[in-house]
Amino acid sequence: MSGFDKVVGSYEEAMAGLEDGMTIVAGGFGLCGIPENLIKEIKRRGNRDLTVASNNAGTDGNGLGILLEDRQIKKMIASYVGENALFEAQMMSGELEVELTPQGTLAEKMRAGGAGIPAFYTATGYGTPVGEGKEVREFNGRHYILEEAIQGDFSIAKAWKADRMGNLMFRMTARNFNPMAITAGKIAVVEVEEIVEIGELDPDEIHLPGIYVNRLIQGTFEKNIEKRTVRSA
Amino acid sequence: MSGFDKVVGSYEEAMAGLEDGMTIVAGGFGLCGIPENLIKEIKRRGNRDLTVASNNAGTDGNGLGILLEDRQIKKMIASYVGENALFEAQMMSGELEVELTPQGTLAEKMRAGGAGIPAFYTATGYGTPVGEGKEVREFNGRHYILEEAIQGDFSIAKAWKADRMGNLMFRMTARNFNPMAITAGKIAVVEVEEIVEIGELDPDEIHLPGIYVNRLIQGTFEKNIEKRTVRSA
Amino acid sequence: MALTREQLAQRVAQEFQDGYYVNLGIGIPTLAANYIPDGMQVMLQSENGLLGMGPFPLEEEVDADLINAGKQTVTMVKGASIFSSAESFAMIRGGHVDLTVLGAFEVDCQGNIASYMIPGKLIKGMGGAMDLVAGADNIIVTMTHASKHGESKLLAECTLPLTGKGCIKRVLTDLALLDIEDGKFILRERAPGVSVEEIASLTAGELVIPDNVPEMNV
Amino acid sequence: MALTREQLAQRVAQEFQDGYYVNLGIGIPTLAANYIPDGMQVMLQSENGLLGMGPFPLEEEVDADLINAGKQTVTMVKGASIFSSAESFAMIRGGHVDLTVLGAFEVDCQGNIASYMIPGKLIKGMGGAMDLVAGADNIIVTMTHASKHGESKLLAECTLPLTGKGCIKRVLTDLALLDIEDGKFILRERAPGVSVEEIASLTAGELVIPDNVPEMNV
Repeated sequence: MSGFDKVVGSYEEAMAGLEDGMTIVAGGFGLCGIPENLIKEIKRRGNRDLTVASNNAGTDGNGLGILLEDRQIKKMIASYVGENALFEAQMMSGELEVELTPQGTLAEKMRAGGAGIPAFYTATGYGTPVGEGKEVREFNGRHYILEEAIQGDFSIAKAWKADRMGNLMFRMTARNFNPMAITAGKIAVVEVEEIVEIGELDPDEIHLPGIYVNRLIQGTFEKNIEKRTVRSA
Repeated sequence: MSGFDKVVGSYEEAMAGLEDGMTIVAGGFGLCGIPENLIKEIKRRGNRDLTVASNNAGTDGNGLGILLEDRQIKKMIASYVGENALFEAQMMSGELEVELTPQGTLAEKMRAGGAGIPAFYTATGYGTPVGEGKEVREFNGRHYILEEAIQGDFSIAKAWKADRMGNLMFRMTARNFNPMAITAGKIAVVEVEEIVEIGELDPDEIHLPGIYVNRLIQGTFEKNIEKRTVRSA
Repeated sequence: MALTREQLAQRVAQEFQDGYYVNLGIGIPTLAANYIPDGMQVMLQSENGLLGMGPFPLEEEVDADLINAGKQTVTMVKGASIFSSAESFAMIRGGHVDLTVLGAFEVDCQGNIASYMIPGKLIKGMGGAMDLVAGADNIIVTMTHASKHGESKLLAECTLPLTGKGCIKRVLTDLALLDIEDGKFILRERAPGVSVEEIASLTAGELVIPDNVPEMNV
Repeated sequence: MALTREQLAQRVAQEFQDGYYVNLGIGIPTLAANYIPDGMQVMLQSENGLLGMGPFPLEEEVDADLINAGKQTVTMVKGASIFSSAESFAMIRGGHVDLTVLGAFEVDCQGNIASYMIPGKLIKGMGGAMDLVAGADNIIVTMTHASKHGESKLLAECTLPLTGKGCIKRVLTDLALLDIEDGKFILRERAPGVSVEEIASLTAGELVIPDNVPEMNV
């Protein structure tokens, strides 16, 4: 089964081959379900001029935010970047290029990148700055814009459980962008909370088949919460 | 919870409103996971001039094949129709219009129909009869053709388990086209083997959320097998 | 009197129907969940991949893996389902959500909405708002009618970058409920104690005032 | 001697590598699963929504809900996963399957393939074949080299409606293994006992014959 054993021995090995200037597609929503240790490893490696497609850019000191500290990211493709002062400063100063992309379009661009769909039409963004310079076409009397797929040299993502073949299950809203991000990278690296034996996952309950996963590692997670909001009993 | 209770009392009620000339998007692959009782109800209703999008057209006497007996189908959109002599005869004679569509393109067209994507590009079918008359465009040096979404007045599909809200789970390869077919119909009718109480299905294990389902009915199924193939012990 | 946040939320909740799947934006829209009428059930969609969002968790229920689109910790109700972001926006873009409620900086009488960016000042991003306004047939925008300086936010033409074009048909402000039809605002309801004249004076876009403009029931 | 079906399947299996995800078409390609070398594992993809297809079931294991793309009852191996048809073809179209093996009526030295339709005679449909040939980088076409009447099926230009254009790089026939490069067939291996001359006489498209054309190891 060696050929299907996706488990790597270390985070160094997990991100081996990442080079300056590469494009990374990342899973996670806010700080929920982010591949936090893979991001730390990218910081440790010190790769620069990265393009990162991710819904958010983390927060100051958390998630992708830590890659901004050393100016490792040249360009972000994201839908929402409002939680991060350093991000805003770098964007305003022009150090950081930002391609604001509607959340659903971003998710669909990642899915398309993994699914051999080079481009698709969507009404989202028509008539707005997002649509500028993009082809507009009418279908059934409505206007749509053409959006192209996103692919990455690497994907980084976080899942809950995996078997050694890389079959994945996610947990609650930590699923978010992770499945699509994984499919869109040439080398898909996934960190998980638990690796189980092959055959332990019910084939009907696997959220993403291992065919998309190249490297798998078990980690421990801080799981920081951006907005802890509770009610009283 | 009445507003979310999708369960209807009879197959008559399940297909109420289906009219001559309407378009139906159907789940199933071969005879696996087909909405067999909903198809029987359509035969009983006797609607004519139907357009049906389904991967296959059943077999003689089974599945959608029974709608051919009374010439209820005007047009089939399918990828493979080789199991059905009556189908072939009606197609050859010109009584039945057939739009042969590659299997993956058909699945994606149904998904697009449900997902607000009016059209997408795919390499599938470029340079073949499927590509004739369709726009060709190059992305990154490769040729793709433009394919448009499929939507139906009705979807008919089969799932394994549901709760009364229409949250669905499928079983093994009976999943196939069913999830996408359901999303592509204005009125989505699903028959299942078992209806459980709300809250019994784990939110992480639901294959298709009930938001896509309009009518739900519990049925009993023949589950005919096209090619029973066994090995000896 | 201008509506309070709570009254705005109450009025939004009057648009709910039993069996509605609803996406509520951050802020006042989210508050509307507190005013779902007795005996009615709506399922709340959170675009990060949850249908069937429940109340905030008790302290001991908090789970970092269960948040809403505003990144707040939440719970799930019975019948909830979880899905990916691609599936979530398939649902939204495909028009399967019955009602969407979200905030805005400006709307205009062409149905345009600006809600995500103030050039040079605020660039947080559109998040899911562009998909929501493009995907939904039934949208209510909640906003203040005018700025603190008395400048109308209901314009003849939006001045800020658009979130969506020609997609808004109903606006609820702290002063009024208005529909948008044929390039005009139609005044449907007044906040209690607010005069038609005051609303007219604070509405920059063309306004149609029907003979009878009832007070809201809040 | 022309290869038997079993020998064709054996030769196909030599293309497998440990850890390959493979889609095998109906017929001879499917037989190749019987010749996976010891100590090697491949996962079989069935385009109706199964990755990790196992052998045919025992009589008592037969389940109508578990079939392959040829509609035969099958089983699952450990590590199998189930998914929808849209996901299955996302996988195929996106190039995630390592090797695809399928049959054909004709191929030509431009890499075109015709496999789904004989006008006026046979119109069964393309099923997943068009997606498979468009999506895979690594495809082997298995077919007989010529018709029963001795007409070549390896042509300068396909005569039947195409399944895919310019996508085939390797063809295994009952007589030979050939690559397609720069508009030519390159003869790589001969079936045991089959002469280069026989292969050349039955290949209508331009054929390049290297100095050394070894016999297949089957």
